[in-house]
Amino acid sequence: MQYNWKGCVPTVWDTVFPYLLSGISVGGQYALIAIGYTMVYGILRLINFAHGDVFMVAGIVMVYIAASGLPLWLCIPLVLLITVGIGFLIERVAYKPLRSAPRMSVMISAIGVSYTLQNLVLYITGGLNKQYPTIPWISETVVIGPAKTKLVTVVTPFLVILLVFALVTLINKTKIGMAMRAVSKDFETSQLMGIKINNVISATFIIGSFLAGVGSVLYFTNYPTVIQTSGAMPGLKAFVAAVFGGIGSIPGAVIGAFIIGVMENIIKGLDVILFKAGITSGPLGLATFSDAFTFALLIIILVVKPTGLFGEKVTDKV
Amino acid sequence: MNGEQKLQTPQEVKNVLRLENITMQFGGVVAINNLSLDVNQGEIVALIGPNGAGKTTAFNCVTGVYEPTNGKVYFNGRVIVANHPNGKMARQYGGINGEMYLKEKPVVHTPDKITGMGIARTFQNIRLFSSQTAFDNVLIATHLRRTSNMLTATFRLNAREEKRNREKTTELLEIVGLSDVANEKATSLPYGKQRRLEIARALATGPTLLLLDEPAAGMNPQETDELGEFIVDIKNRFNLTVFMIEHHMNLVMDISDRIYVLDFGKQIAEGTPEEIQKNPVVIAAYLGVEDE
Amino acid sequence: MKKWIALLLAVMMIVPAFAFADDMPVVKIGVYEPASGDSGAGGKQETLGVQYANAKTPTVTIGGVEYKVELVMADNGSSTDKAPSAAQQLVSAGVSVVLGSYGSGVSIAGSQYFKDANIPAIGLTCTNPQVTAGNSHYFRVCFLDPFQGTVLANYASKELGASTVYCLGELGNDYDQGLITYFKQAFEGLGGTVIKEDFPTGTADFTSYLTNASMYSADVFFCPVSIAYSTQIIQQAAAQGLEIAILGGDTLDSNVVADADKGTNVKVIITTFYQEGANAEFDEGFKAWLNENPDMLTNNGGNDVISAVSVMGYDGYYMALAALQAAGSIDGAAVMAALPSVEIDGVSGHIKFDDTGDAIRTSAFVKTVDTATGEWLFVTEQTVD
Amino acid sequence: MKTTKSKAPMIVTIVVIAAIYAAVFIAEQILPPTSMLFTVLKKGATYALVAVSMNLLNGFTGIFSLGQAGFMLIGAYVYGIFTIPLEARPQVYQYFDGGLVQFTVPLVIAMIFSGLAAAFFAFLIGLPVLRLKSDYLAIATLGFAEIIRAIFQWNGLGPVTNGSNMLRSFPTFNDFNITDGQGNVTVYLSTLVPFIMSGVCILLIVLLIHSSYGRALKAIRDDEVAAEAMGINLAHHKRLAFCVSSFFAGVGGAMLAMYQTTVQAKSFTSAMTYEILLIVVIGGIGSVTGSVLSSFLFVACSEWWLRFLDEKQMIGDFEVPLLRNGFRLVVFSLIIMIVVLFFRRGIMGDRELWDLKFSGKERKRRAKE
Repeated sequence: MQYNWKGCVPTVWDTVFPYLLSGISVGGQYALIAIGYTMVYGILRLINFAHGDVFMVAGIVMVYIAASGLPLWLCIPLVLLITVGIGFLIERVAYKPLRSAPRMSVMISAIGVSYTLQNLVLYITGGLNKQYPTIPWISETVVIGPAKTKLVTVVTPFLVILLVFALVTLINKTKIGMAMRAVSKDFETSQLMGIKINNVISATFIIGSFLAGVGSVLYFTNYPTVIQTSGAMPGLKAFVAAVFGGIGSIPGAVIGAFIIGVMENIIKGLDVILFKAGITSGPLGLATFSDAFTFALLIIILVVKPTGLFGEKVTDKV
Repeated sequence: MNGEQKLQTPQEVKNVLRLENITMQFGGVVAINNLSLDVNQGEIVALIGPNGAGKTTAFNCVTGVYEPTNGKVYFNGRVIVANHPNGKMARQYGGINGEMYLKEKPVVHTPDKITGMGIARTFQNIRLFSSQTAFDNVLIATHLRRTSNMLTATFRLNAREEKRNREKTTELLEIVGLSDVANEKATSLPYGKQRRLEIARALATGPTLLLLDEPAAGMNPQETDELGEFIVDIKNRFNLTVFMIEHHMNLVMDISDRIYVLDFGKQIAEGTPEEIQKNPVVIAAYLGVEDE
Repeated sequence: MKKWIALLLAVMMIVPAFAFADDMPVVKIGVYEPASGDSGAGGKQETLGVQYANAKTPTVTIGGVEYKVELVMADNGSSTDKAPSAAQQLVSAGVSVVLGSYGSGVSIAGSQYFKDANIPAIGLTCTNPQVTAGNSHYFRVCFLDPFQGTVLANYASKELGASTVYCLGELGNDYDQGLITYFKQAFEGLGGTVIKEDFPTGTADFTSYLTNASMYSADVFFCPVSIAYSTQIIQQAAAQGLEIAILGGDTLDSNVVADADKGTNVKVIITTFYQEGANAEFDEGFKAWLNENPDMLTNNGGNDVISAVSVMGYDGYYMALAALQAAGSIDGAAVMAALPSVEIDGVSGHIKFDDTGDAIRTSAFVKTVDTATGEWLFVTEQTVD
Repeated sequence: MKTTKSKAPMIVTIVVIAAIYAAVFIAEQILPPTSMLFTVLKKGATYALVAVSMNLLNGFTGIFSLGQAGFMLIGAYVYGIFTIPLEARPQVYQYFDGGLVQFTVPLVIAMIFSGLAAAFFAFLIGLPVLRLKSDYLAIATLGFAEIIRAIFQWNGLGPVTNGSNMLRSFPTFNDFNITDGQGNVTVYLSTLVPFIMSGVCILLIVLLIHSSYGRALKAIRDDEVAAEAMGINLAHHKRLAFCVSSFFAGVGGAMLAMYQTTVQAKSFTSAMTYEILLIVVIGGIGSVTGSVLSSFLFVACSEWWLRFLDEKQMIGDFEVPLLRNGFRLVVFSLIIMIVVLFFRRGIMGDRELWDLKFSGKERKRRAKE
């Protein structure tokens, strides 16, 4: 089939740039969620299936708090505080009692929490999409090169790098950070060494939820609709990112998230890019596989290099 | 195979297991360093050494749990494990006379294959199937020599085989003296009985070589003595060769034909119990320090 | 203890639920609509029309006996896997006729259950031809997608002067895919070019699809998707400064969509069944009713702008009453037999079924959003020759 | 079985099951066919099979797989593709010129095809992913299910899968009713037949579990290293369990298609897998009886008994607070969390119907233990 293309775009860069921009933005938001996954996994060896839903709940809480008429500068800290509280509570209620249970039980509990949070939000919202409040400044439209976008797109990567820097400093320089590193190396021994395991785990969940809260503000400013299932896909993708980067490694999770975000958007635009590059003569419908691609990547990574880009190899003792 | 071996005269020495230049490295830690040893038909050979000397690692290399960094394992004259590093590490492991193993293909078998060849083992930290009864623990091990496939097993077309396996299991439990607890959960048994059950389970796979990893651990002297008799008894009854790791020196000196001593992954001595008892190196490194 | 609980549960399984009888005999009308999920907002607005009609006319005389009309609601969750149990719920409640659903997919998914139980169903806004084709029990009061697709294609080509249209639909959504297919047929028939892409369910990030549209140099962005996705698309289009018009089908006719477009530069054009102002009496009554019931106002998206789907719900209810009267019985089979010959003068025009059970409709309203006020503006009434 | 020497529990079990089947048959003849009871029984029977197949993996082999929805999807589609009557195809595949497949096969064959197709995909995906450790395996299989969903919705495969549009018009449970010439039903079988289908499949799984292979799988669950040392080929047996489980998940998918009357890839989400997982957990990981019981309980609660929570309820003049759309699911998830946290063994633990002691004497003896 011949297509009648009007206009022409001069360079490959101009074609690819808008997708890169979208990818970096969404990648940064995935990164903030992925850190929560990777830290919890590093310490508890648990895939916290509910983490994506904590992210979604942060969005819903924002919707309701903003609707109550509080000024926005007060809303955001309040949302972060509540999100942190929810993360803390989930750990205490659903994971702590299962500390000595088999890993499968804890994972099932995590799935249960995810199910509960989604249903709770479904009940509260009545199953309808909620409009995320507009946050001034970062919602403004800016023009970068050939693309037009919200300012949040540009802010996100910088904010992510800043937060990761702060987090790495926290982990390397403070006492609680040292305790975290110890616990993630050897759970039992650090317990014997007098580290208050429960405090460390709580701290992990608090940090993870805080970052998920920040991520939710950025994410929903870009894509301003919240529904009970809003957290599921970003959550899964952030998890894939964490695995990709090597689970347990914070820089790994961040780099993995940026890669996933960019790749996903490139796939969405691949038909266009291939066409513009003169490789194909018409659309192939590849955008259909934008989500599937992420999971295919996950399976490939797990099979080829299960430890991810930056993960450490662990040998089981017989 | 058993019938064939019975024909051999006791004087004839036939090699059953040979380790050749086995080295096992975990990261930078060398757990076994160039270990070579032989176990011959009908012998009871003990591998001793202080904790962390690499004894269990040696077992794991033989049974396919670990892939050694370098070296070969022969079973009845056939190579069952072989690996040689390439690249920079190759120079470090130059082979017997310094020449490199060039272009030799590594031989890797999963543990079940090696068990299938006739090597059965027990574990230092007992690994019974916790949710199963003592009877089922042994019965599971008979699965290896099955002739049925999944479909015939599902549709119960293998009734005769199933019956035979159950009879064999009953017999084995009787031999190890656990008939009365056959229907108890394996993990609810006392320690000594669990050890015996592990041996019965290993025997159910139909081995010619039995690897025992600290079979007397946690036993009192009387139990240990009984165990020694028991090991000799099953060795004769099933025409086995036994290779064992043990810390109880009385047991080792009583029943072993030969002993290998390992320290920090290296073999430091080899010989009959009398020789080992007199060996100054062993006394210095092991017996002198750690009296049991 | 455990045994007793088990026994109790077993008893509960066998004993059917008790029904409480009223003085007046009751005829039940099933409302098979999504109250949650992607189409929840639309389903609720459609239900509002039915509820308003029911509030206005709560009784009906059938065969000389006055019956109280009871609405039985079942939430199909906008999803084809929840649809069967919702449909079955209506069937076991003993409804005489079913209204709904918003969304063609769930309508098709529930269809077999109504058929097996000999209960007729009246589709209100499900426009996919598959809903009624080959069925004698499914009727519908709205127009069909082949018609709507043609109207939209004509409008895009003639009024908007488009030669390339970028179409975006949800993967696995019968409505989106069907309407795009018909649009494509019609538009290519007019000599235009159509590029079609799909997004997976649950997508929130449409920025790259919008980029695709401009990369393909499309003149129109056609996205007949559910309200949940269309609001996202419009807002992201605004942020990206999309200069071409967004074209949509009847699903976009909602004040939620209009609100999303308020204050932006994105031009949104849709086809729909009804334009506010066409029937002043209905408009006033409906608005007054909404404002009296805060719950209902919330279900309408927080304000009293009338959505066309509510009108269709209203007309559907009267169609059902007319059928019940014509049948002279509350038996589903009798109502089904009576339906083909029923005609009413509804708010959305005269409704009469053709041989497949579809209302004969010859025109659609084209509306656009006034971005300053967030209200729907009437553009034209489009017919197809 | 062999641990309890007497045959009595076995006989009691058979009698109980026979009684249930008889009760289903009789209930179907005397109760109105529109009763919610039958919906629950049909869906319950379907879910029971899927839950038991998942239990075979998660409970008996110790492989934590979350790919169940994907395999059900394959099964449902294969069933649909091979059974839609030829005359209905132009209608169903209206955007794809009637589709590519232009023949049908008998229903039972189609169901076996469903299972085989699912097992085949399981074999393919099993080659790489079964080597992974528990939680990685879980996430990889979850991802696999998502990929399968996208592939089946892809327009490029439209002539076979009908792309984004649903498959319908294939034989459903109601087609099992025996009718006279006028189309009036004389014998209702629409609930009994799914019970038989599901029952036969579950019986096969139970037979497998109690065979030498089943013992090997349980050994793998208890201790992989020891199992391997006892000569059990891990890769082979895990793959076997994975394929068998997927086979029955595929058959379950075909049954789900019959229950739903339509098939659409979109509805086979990870939420469906989670639902089945929760059924397995509530029933007791490692108990077939538990999975079956909890399937019926779960379906009955979600489709029937707890429905009233979604609507306004009046007791006299008092309006019960909190009740509105969605409340049922909240209550439901709280129940599930309570089970997961406080009754971790579920309804049955790892016991089966035939392990239950029916005489008081024996129960007392057990209580003493």
